[in-house]
Amino acid sequence: MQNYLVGKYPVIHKSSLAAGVYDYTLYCPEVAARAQAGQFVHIRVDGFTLRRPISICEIGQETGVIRLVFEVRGEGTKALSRINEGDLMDLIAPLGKGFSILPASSRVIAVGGGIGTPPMLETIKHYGANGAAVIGFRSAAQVILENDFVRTGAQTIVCTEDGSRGVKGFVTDPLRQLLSAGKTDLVCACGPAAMLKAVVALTEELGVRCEVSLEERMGCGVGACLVCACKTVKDGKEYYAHVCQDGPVFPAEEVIL
Amino acid sequence: MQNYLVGKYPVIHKSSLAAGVYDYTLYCPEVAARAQAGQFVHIRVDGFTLRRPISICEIGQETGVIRLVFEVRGEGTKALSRINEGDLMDLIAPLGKGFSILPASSRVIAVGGGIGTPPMLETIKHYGANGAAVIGFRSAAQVILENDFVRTGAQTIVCTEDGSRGVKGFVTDPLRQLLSAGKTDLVCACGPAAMLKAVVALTEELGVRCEVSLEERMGCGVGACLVCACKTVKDGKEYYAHVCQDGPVFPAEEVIL
Amino acid sequence: MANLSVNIAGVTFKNPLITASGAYGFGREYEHLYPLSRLGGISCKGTTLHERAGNPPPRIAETPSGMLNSVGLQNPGVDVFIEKELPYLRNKDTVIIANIAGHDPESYQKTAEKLDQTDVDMIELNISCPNVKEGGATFGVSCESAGLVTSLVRKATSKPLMVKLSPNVTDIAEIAKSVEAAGADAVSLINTLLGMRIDIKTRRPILRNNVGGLSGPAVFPIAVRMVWQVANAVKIPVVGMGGIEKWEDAVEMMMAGAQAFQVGAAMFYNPYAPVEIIDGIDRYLNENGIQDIHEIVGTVRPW
Amino acid sequence: MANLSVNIAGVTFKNPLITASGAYGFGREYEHLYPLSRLGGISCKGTTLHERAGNPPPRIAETPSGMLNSVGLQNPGVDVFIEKELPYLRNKDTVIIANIAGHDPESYQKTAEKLDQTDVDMIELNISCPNVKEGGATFGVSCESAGLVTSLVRKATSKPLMVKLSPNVTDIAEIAKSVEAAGADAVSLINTLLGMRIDIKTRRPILRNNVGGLSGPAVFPIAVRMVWQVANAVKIPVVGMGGIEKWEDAVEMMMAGAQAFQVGAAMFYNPYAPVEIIDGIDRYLNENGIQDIHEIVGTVRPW
Ligand SMILES: Cc1cc2nc3c(=O)[nH]c(=O)nc-3n(C[C@H](O)[C@H](O)[C@H](O)COP(=O)(O)OP(=O)(O)OC[C@H]3O[C@@H](n4cnc5c(N)ncnc54)[C@H](O)[C@@H]3O)c2cc1C
Ligand SMILES: Cc1cc2nc3c(=O)[nH]c(=O)nc-3n(C[C@H](O)[C@H](O)[C@H](O)COP(=O)(O)OP(=O)(O)OC[C@H]3O[C@@H](n4cnc5c(N)ncnc54)[C@H](O)[C@@H]3O)c2cc1C
Ligand SMILES: Cc1cc2nc3c(=O)[nH]c(=O)nc-3n(C[C@H](O)[C@H](O)[C@H](O)COP(=O)(O)O)c2cc1C
Ligand SMILES: Cc1cc2nc3c(=O)[nH]c(=O)nc-3n(C[C@H](O)[C@H](O)[C@H](O)COP(=O)(O)O)c2cc1C
Ligand code: FES
Ligand code: FES
Repeated sequence: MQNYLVGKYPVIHKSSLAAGVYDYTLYCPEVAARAQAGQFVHIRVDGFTLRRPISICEIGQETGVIRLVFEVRGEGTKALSRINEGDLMDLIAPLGKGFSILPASSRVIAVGGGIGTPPMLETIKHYGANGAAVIGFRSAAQVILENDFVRTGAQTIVCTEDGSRGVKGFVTDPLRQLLSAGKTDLVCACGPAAMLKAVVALTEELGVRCEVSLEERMGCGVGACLVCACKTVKDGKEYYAHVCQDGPVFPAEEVIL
Repeated sequence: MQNYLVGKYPVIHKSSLAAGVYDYTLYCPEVAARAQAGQFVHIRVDGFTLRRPISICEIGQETGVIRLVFEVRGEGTKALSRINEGDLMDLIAPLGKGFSILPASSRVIAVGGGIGTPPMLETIKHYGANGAAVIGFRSAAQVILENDFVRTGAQTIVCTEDGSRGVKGFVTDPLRQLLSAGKTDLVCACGPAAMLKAVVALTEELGVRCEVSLEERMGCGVGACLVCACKTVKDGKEYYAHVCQDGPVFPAEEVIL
Repeated sequence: MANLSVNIAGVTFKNPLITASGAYGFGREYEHLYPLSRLGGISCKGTTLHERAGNPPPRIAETPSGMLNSVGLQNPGVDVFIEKELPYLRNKDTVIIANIAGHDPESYQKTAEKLDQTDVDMIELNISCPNVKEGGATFGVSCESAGLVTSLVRKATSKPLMVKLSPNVTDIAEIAKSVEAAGADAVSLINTLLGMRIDIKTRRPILRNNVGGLSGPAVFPIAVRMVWQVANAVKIPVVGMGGIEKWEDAVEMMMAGAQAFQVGAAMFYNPYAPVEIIDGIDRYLNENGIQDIHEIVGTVRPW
Repeated sequence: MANLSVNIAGVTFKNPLITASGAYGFGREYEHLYPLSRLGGISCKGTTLHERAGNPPPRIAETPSGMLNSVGLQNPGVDVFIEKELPYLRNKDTVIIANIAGHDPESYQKTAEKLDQTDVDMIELNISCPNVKEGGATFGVSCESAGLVTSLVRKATSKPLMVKLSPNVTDIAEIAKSVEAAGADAVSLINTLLGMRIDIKTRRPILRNNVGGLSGPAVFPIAVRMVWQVANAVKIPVVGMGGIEKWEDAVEMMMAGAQAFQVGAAMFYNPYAPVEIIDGIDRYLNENGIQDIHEIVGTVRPW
C-alpha cells in the first residue's frame, strides 16, 4: 500500500555542513508523521525532468519537520542547493522501505560512509546508548554530523582515510572491533559500494544480521516505471528488485554488490 | 557595424502599470549610452531557448538606466515578470534600427497602440512641445504611460475603443485631425498590425512621412539567423528584410502589412 | 459540461487521456492520489509471452527536457499479467489496454491469443521498443515486417487492435498505412526516439544498455509532426503521445489529429499530471463553448 | 597547453569548434564580441546556385529545450557569396566552409563547380534541409540519392567534401556509408529533425511553413547516438552537432566519435557560447593532463 504525499513544503532552516554539503529542514507535518528512518524523498528541481532522491536524515514527529542533507554532485543538486529559507521544496515523500526497527533495547550499529552518513542518524537515534555509529570520510574536511550522532547517545566513531580526524582507515576496522566486543542485533549501513561490500562481507563472516541502503538512478520514485533496478537474490533466484519500492534498504543477504 | 552588448544588469525599479503589464528600470550605463528610441533589447529567460525582444521605453543617459514595459503574453513574459528588484536581467542590447531623429524643432507625432505604446515615449521626448502623442487602448483599464507622455510636453491624446477613457474610437481619427491641423514632419507608429495599416494608409493619403515599428518572432536578434523575416519593398523589388537588424523601424513605404 | 468521451475502435473512453505504457505500471502506485476511474484508460506495462528480467541498470539518464530509458521490457509474462494485474484493474472503471511485445512474430501472436480470452478492452501492439534486441523495433521500421506482425496478431484476436509506431523511421506515414492495410483498428505514436548519453568522467554510456529511448517534452514537436502526418495518411483513429505534460499540449496533439492521447514521462515529475490535464481540457472546452471534444480533433488548418 | 587542433579531410582547424551553418551568418554580427580567429571554423549560411527568398514568416517556434526553424535557405546565391562574403571571411584566420544546397543534382554540381575556383577551405554538402521542398532533404533520406548527389559534387570539385546528413531516417549509418563510398571526405551530422507546433488559439501551425527543423539541447541525445553509430560505420572523419551548448556536451560528442563539432542554436541564447566552449575544453584537457584533443575522440567504451 502506497501512502506517500506529493506537495510543496517550506524550508525553515538551511545551512552548510562542509564544502558543497547542505543541510535543510522542511516543515511538513504530514510527511514527518509517516516517515521512517531509511526512507527517502524525491525532490523536483526546476528545469530538470527527473526528480532527485535524497534520504531522510532526521524526522521530527512532534515538530513536524524532516531534515535532508545532501552533497552537490551535478547540475540538479547544484540547483537544489540554491533553494533558500522560506522557499518551497516540491517533494514526493516519504518513499521506500527503511531500516528495520528493533526494540529500543537492541544493540544496533549504524555504519555510514561519506554522503551515505545522513540516513544513519535517524536510524540510530531510536536505540539511544544501545546504538553505535561508525562514520567514515575521506578526510577531516568532509566529516559531517559528528555532534548530531554523539547527541543521540550512541557511541560514535569517526574514521578518515587519511587519519586527519578520528581513526585512520576504513569503517570496517572499528566495526570489526565493535562486533567482536559483544552480541549485535543489527548492522545498518549506507555508503559507497566498496564500503557496503566490505561491511556485508564482515557481517556475513561474523554471522551478524545486516541491512544496507542502495542507490540507483530513478524515474518515478514510487515503483511504477521499473527503471531503478538492482540485482537481488531471493529464494535462490536472481531478479531485478526496484530500489525505490523494494528498497532502498535491503537485507544484506539479498543484495548483489 | 554591430555595437550591442551582452550582459546582466540589475533591476533597480519594478512596478505594474496595469493588469499583466510590468515596468522595469535597469541600471546599465553602457547600454543607455548607446541606445536610441525605437531600438529593442533581447532578454534571456531562464528555462527557455529563445530570448524575448522588448522595446526600449525610455533611456536615461545621465542616470545610466533604461526602462522596459511589457505585457505578459505567454510563458516567457510570465517568467520575466517574476524577476524582482535586485535581480539581474540578461540582455543583448541595444539592438536594431530605431526611429529617425529629426531636429528637436520638428513637428513629430507618435502613435502607439496597446503594448506598442512604450517605445513611443522615448521617441517623442526629444521633440518636447513640438511633439504630439496619440495612444490607443481597448478600454480604460489598459491605459498605460499617459502621465509619462504628458510630462514630455507633447500634446497627449488617449483613445479607447469603448470610450471608457479619453476619445472613443481608434487612433486614426485624432491623428487625422492633428495631421490636418498643420504640417507634420514625421509620424512614428508602433502597435497592432491593423492600427499600423490604418496609420500608413492615412499618412500616405495625406503625403506625410511615416515610420512604423514591426514585430516578428526572433532567434539570434542580431541579424545572423534570418528567421525574423518581414516582407518589404525597396526599389520596386519585394524582399524579406529582417526585423532585428533592418528594423524594427521601417519607412512606411517599404513595408507590406 | 462538454462531452469528453471518445470512441476508438469501438471502445469508449470516458475522456481522451490514457497513461502511457511503461510509465505508470498498472496504476497501483497512484491510486491513493486520485481514483483510477478519472483516467480515460491505462496502457499497461509492456507484456511478453514469457517473463523478462529486463536490462541491467542504470536504466535511465536525464537529457534536456527529456529522459532516456532502457528498461528492456521487464515483466512477469502475459500469464501473470492476466492472473494478477487484470483482475485488479478490471473493477477500476477505466479502459484497460494490454501492451504487448515479442521477439518474433509467433510470440506476438501467442501473447495476443492468450489475451483474446480475457476481458482486456484493447490490445496495443508494440513494434517499436528500441530497448531490447527482441523488442520489436526491427518490426516497426519496415512496412513489410510491420504489416506482417500486425496481420498475424489480427488473426489471433478479435480484440480492438492498436499498433504503436516507432518514430525512428524515414516515413512514419507509410508504416501507418501498411499496418492499417494489415488490419489495425488504430495506431498510437510515438514510441521513444533512440538516444545516448555518455558520462564524460568514466567515458562510458550512462545507460548500461548503451542506448535508450528518448521521451519527455523534448520530443513533443516531433510527435506533433508525426501525428499530423499519420492522421492525414490513414482513416483509422490516431492516438498521439510524446512529451505531453500539460493540457495545452494535449489540445495541440488533438488538433494535429489525435482522437486520444497518452502521457508518460511527465508523470515522473508530476504524479498529478493526468488529472490536471483532464481538468484543464475540461475547463478549456467549457470556456470556449465547445460542446464535444471531437470538435477540436484534427482542426489545425495548415497554411 | 594541450593541442586543440584537428585535421579533417586535409584541412587544419585550430580547434574543433565550428559554428553551424545558418545559425551564425558569416560571423559579422559577432565579430565585435571576440575575434573570429578564435573559432576553428565557420560553416557559412547555406548557399544555392541562385538567390532564394526563403520561406514566409513566422520562421521560428520555441519548443522545450529547443526550437523549430523554417528559414528555407534564404540566401543571395553562390555568386554573391563568392564576391561579398568570402573576401570578408578570408582574412579572419579561421577555416571557411561553404554549405551548399540545391533543388536537383545539377544545381548542387554547378554550385560546387563555382566554389571549386575560390579559396573556400571545404564544402559542406547539405542534403538534409527539411525546410524547403527543394532543400535536398529528399536526397538525404535514401542511400541511392545521397550517393548520387555526393558523387556528382565529388566530380565537380577537388575541395575537401563533407556531406551533412539528415537525422530523419531509419538508418543513418547506412546513408553515411553510401556517401563515403561516393567520395565524401567527411560527414557532418545531425541536421534538424522535422517537427511542428500549433498555436491552439488560432489552430494554425506556428510556422508559416507548417513544419520546421528542430534543433537545440532537446536533440542532443539523438545526435550523440547517431554520431556514435556513424563513427562506428565509416572510416572518414565525423563532425558532430545537434544541441551542443556547453563544453561538456562537446566533449561528450567527441567521445562518441566526432573529430570536430558544430554549434548552432545555443548561440541564440548565448552569443559567447563558441568561446566559452573552446575555453572549457582547453581547461578540461589541461586539468586532466590530456596533451592532445585527439586522445578523447571516440573513446567511449560501450558496455
Ligand atoms: C535512495 C537514495 C537516497 C539518496 N540519499 C542521498 C542523500 O541523503 N544525500 C545525498 O547527497 N545524496 C543522496 N543520494 C544520491 C543523490 O540522489 C544524487 O547525488 C543526486 O541524484 C545527483 O543529482 P545531480 O543532479 O547532482 O547529478 P547528475 O549526475 O547531474 O544527475 C543526473 C541524473 O542521475 C541521477 N543520479 C546521479 N547520481 C546518482 C546517485 N548516486 N543515485 C541516484 N541517482 C543518481 C540523478 O538523480 C539524475 O537523474 C541518494 C540516492 C538514492 C537513490
Ligand atoms: C522588436 C520587438 C519589440 C517588442 N517590444 C515589446 C514591448 O516593448 N512590450 C511588449 O509587451 N512586447 C513587446 N514585443 C512583443 C514581445 O516580444 C512578445 O510579447 C513576447 O516575445 C511574447 O513572449 P511570451 O513568452 O510571453 O509568448 P509565447 O507565445 O510563449 O512566446 C513563444 C515565442 O514566440 C515569440 N513571440 C510571441 N509573440 C511575439 C511577438 N508579438 N513578437 C515577437 N515574438 C513573439 C516569443 O518571443 C517566443 O519566441 C516586442 C516584439 C518585438 C519583435
Ligand atoms: C520508463 C519507460 C518505460 C516504457 N515502457 C514501454 C513499454 O513497455 N511499452 C511501450 O509500448 N512503450 C513504453 N514506453 C514508451 C511510452 O509508452 C511512450 O511511448 C513514450 O514514453 C513517449 O511518451 P512520453 O514522452 O509522454 O513519455 C516507456 C517509456 C518510459 C519512459
Ligand atoms: C535558423 C537556422 C538555420 C539553419 N540553416 C541551415 C543551413 O542553411 N544549412 C544547413 O546545413 N543547416 C542549417 N541549419 C542546421 C544547423 O546547421 C544544425 O545542423 C542544427 O541546427 C543542429 O545544431 P544545433 O542544435 O546546435 O542548432 C540551420 C539551423 C538553424 C537553427
Ligand atoms: S524509480 Fe520508477 S520504479 Fe523505481
Ligand atoms: S532574429 Fe536572427 S536574423 Fe533576426
